[in-house]
Amino acid sequence: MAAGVKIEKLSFSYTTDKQVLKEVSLEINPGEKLGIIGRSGAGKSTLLLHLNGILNGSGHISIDGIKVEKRSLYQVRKKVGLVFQNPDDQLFNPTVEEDVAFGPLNFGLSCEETKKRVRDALRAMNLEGMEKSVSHHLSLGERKRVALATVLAMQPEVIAFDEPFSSLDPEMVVQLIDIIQKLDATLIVVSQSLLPMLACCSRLAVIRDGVIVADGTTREIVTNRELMKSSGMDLSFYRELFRDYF
Amino acid sequence: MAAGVKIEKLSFSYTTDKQVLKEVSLEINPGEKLGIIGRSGAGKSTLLLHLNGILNGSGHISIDGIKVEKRSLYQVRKKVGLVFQNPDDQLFNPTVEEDVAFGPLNFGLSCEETKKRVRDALRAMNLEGMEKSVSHHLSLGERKRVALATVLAMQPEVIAFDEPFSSLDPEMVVQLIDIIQKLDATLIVVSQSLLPMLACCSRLAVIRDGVIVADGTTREIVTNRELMKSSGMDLSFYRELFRDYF
Amino acid sequence: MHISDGIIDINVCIAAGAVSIGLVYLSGRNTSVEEIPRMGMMGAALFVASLIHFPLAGTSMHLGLFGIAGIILGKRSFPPVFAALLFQSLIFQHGGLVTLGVNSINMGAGAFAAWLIWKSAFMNENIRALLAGFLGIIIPVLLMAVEFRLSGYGRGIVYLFSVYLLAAGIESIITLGAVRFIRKVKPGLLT
Amino acid sequence: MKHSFLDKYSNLDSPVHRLDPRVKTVTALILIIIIVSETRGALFPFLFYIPVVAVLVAVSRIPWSYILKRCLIVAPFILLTALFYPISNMLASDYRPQGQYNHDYMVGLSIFLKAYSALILLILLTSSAKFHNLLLGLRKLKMPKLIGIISALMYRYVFLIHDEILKTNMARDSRTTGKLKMSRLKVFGNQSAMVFIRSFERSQTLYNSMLSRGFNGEFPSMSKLSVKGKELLLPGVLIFLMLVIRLANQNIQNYLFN
Ligand SMILES: Nc1ncnc2c1ncn2[C@@H]1O[C@H](COP(=O)(O)OP(=O)(O)OP(=O)(O)O)[C@@H](O)[C@H]1O
Ligand SMILES: Nc1ncnc2c1ncn2[C@@H]1O[C@H](COP(=O)(O)OP(=O)(O)OP(=O)(O)O)[C@@H](O)[C@H]1O
Ligand SMILES: [Mg+2]
Ligand SMILES: [Mg+2]
Repeated sequence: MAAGVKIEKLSFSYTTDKQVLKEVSLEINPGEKLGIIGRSGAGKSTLLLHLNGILNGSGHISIDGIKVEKRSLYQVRKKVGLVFQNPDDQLFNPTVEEDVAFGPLNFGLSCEETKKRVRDALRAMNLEGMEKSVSHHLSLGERKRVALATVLAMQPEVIAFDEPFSSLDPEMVVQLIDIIQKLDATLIVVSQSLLPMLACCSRLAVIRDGVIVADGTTREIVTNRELMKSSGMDLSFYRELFRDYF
Repeated sequence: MAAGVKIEKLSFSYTTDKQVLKEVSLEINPGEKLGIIGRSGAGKSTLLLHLNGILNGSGHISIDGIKVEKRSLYQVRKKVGLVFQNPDDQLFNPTVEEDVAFGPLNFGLSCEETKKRVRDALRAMNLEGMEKSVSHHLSLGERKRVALATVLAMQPEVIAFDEPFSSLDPEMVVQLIDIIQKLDATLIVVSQSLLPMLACCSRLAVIRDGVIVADGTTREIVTNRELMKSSGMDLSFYRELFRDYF
Repeated sequence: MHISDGIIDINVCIAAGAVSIGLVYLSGRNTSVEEIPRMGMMGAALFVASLIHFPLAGTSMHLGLFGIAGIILGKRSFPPVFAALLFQSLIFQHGGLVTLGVNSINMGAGAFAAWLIWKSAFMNENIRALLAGFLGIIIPVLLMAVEFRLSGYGRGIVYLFSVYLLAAGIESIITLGAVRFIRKVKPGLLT
Repeated sequence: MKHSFLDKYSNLDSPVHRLDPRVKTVTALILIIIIVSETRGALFPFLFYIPVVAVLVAVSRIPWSYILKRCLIVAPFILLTALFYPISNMLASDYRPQGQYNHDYMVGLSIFLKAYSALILLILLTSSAKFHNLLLGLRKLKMPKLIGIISALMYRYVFLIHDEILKTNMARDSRTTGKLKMSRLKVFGNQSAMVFIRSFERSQTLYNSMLSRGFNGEFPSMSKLSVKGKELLLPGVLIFLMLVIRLANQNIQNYLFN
């Protein structure tokens, strides 16, 4: 199952002196896999935090036709899973297992079903055997994977990944790309790791200083050198390296 | 100035049931730029935390001939700068400026000199204008850059970077590579972003489950497909992507 | 400042227990979802502060932070104070189970008084912060004196409490520092 | 605060440990009330109470050394307040007959005994169950819902603060390259204030993360508590015994001394 997402004229500022999002509008079809790229500080995380009502800017957001507002939050959150950029913002239970089980249990799944989901999610993230580990005694990459597992276990209709590939080793990145490709959900991925994004997303949006400056198919965007360069995404340096080594 | 680093038979475990580092030995010449790669959870961060005595395993470490032990800590920390993997582990002052100034001031540098260092470090990290910002109200990429600035401002003889490229946009990565290449210090870089590592490091060591399994020039290691694959660093997937898009 | 079980009269304890449950409901009415983490965090902060001991006037004292609790949480400070004392009682036996009500009324009153001073906008903020910190300790101590008298202790008990004047002084300076810091870094926290 | 300290002996197996946390809490509370409400100055009843408490400790298999060590933390305060009963009366300038002073010492002693017995019972309660099970039990006992949520969050936040303290210590130390050249007060003051504020902010983000995973005030748990009838036997007998002692010793005492 997948749900559509519609963002209309979303504006937001943390402090009075700087507007972080400026009338952002985006429409994402059910099942679509959208990547959002942009410089550090452009407002990507801020945008994602609006999707399940953690931040409240002006403008409208709707998920599957349901407007994101105070009284629809529980419903919206059941549909939208959000993986935070920093896993330490996401993990709060004493053990890995409890953390992953938290979402499914809250949404009323049975113990049996929850256990199965936990097992599956941990297996998908190569975390078998860590069920009883204390979440904040893990390496950053391990915590990132637990954070991903907590959301995967909820099987939401819309998943927003904030920087999912950072701190993962290349092998795990490939594995995650595979999982993402197979997910039957609407996907919004924010990442500075462009290569994995190319493999996951069919569409890319570019955000600059809180404004969406481009939006198109992945190929369109990536091959637009001018655009990529002016948004801090120039890959020519990597190309040289790659040529050199492979 | 640069100093040599010598690690001999370093072993460490957080808990009694699992040894994280197993008799790790490494010798790094003054001015050398060494990269350490390995799967998530292999023990990379744990190793770096030993370099300036935050963790104390069994075995010997010496920096520039000075043994790292309780009574030499001040001296050692003057020589070794450590950029933590998670910027939240690094920043503890209210504002960006104060955080960057903390190290130099403690060195006993004059106010003038400190101000200059802070200005330079912030400029190098594209953080001009953020001097008075509250560190933990920044985006993760911005915090990462502040963390880098705090260490660059100290101009240490040995710098240990833990995952310096994560959350940085490609433009900033290139800029950081440039800074790193120009640094007159011994360098130890840990990162899952292999491409920038290729540009920074002349030598790579591979760590697997707490054991150094390979150590050689960057080209030797990276072109050893077998080794890369078995350490979770297979890049063939990226190669395909690259071929496809560029 | 934590009264253990068995020290004061059981009737006082039971009455205070009932009143404190009432106060929890009263002060927690219409709590919104956004207020909950703050209350939990304040409770945790109170608990942690009580673990930090420093030597003073021959005995060992610890921070109260009731003034700060009042400033940050206002009328919502009672439930966290209650919860923090429950933790202290269960984990370190700092204060008893039967005296939980008495203790939380004492310290909750400190936080409440601090809040009253804080929100009365008629003085300089720094002075209000100093006073809030001071009242946060001194009010509980006064109440404690009353309860001890009710339990048959002699009037000489007041001498013991003079020690706390010093603690209240230290506390008020810390409160001032905290308020000025919060004003700079995260003004939204101050009510 | 480490888990290991908190739950050090909670994994032993004994009749006391096996009790449901709710039953255990209520029983402890009743026993404490019985002891604490004993007449002031009465020392005789403690000839019965103390053995009962001692037997309970023995049954629980928790080492005495551990219980006494934990007693030590608050012991000075209890001792002080007990001593202060007679002293506070002496310090007051009112005239009191000599006999009154002797009685004051008896009261002081009885306060001491009461407080200590209650203290040991409390220690027994908290060290024979996992702390979070105890909280769970309290929640199930209809403790006010708000307190339930707050304490469940607190349990996590205490570790969070601990974590922040460790982190900032690490951050400070890694760049402390000699004796602090700035005012120590400023550095440590800044640091503690930052710990405080960062903990607040992280608690907020973590709470958001909880909300985004469907939290609505109840902490879900996969382990269910249930009380079987026969589990009530031991506590029932215990409470009955204590009540009998409490009521009877009055008579015995009257009989013996009058
Ligand atoms: N504080 C801790 N307590 C207990 N175990 C820990 C702690 N920190 C790390 N570990 C364990 O030690 C091992 C090595 O951790 P380390 O952080 O060094 O990994 P890493 O190589 O840096 O991984 P990553 O690439 O994910 O950052 C991991 O298995 C981790 O679970
Ligand atoms: N809590 C906050 N208070 C004030 N300003 C903030 C806060 N969080 C972020 N900002 C500011 O808002 C802007 C956008 O931040 P955001 O976290 O959305 O960036 P981002 O695009 O996710 O960047 P990154 O790639 O570094 O994660 C930044 O300039 C940042 O400084
Ligand atoms: Mg971000
Ligand atoms: Mg690491």
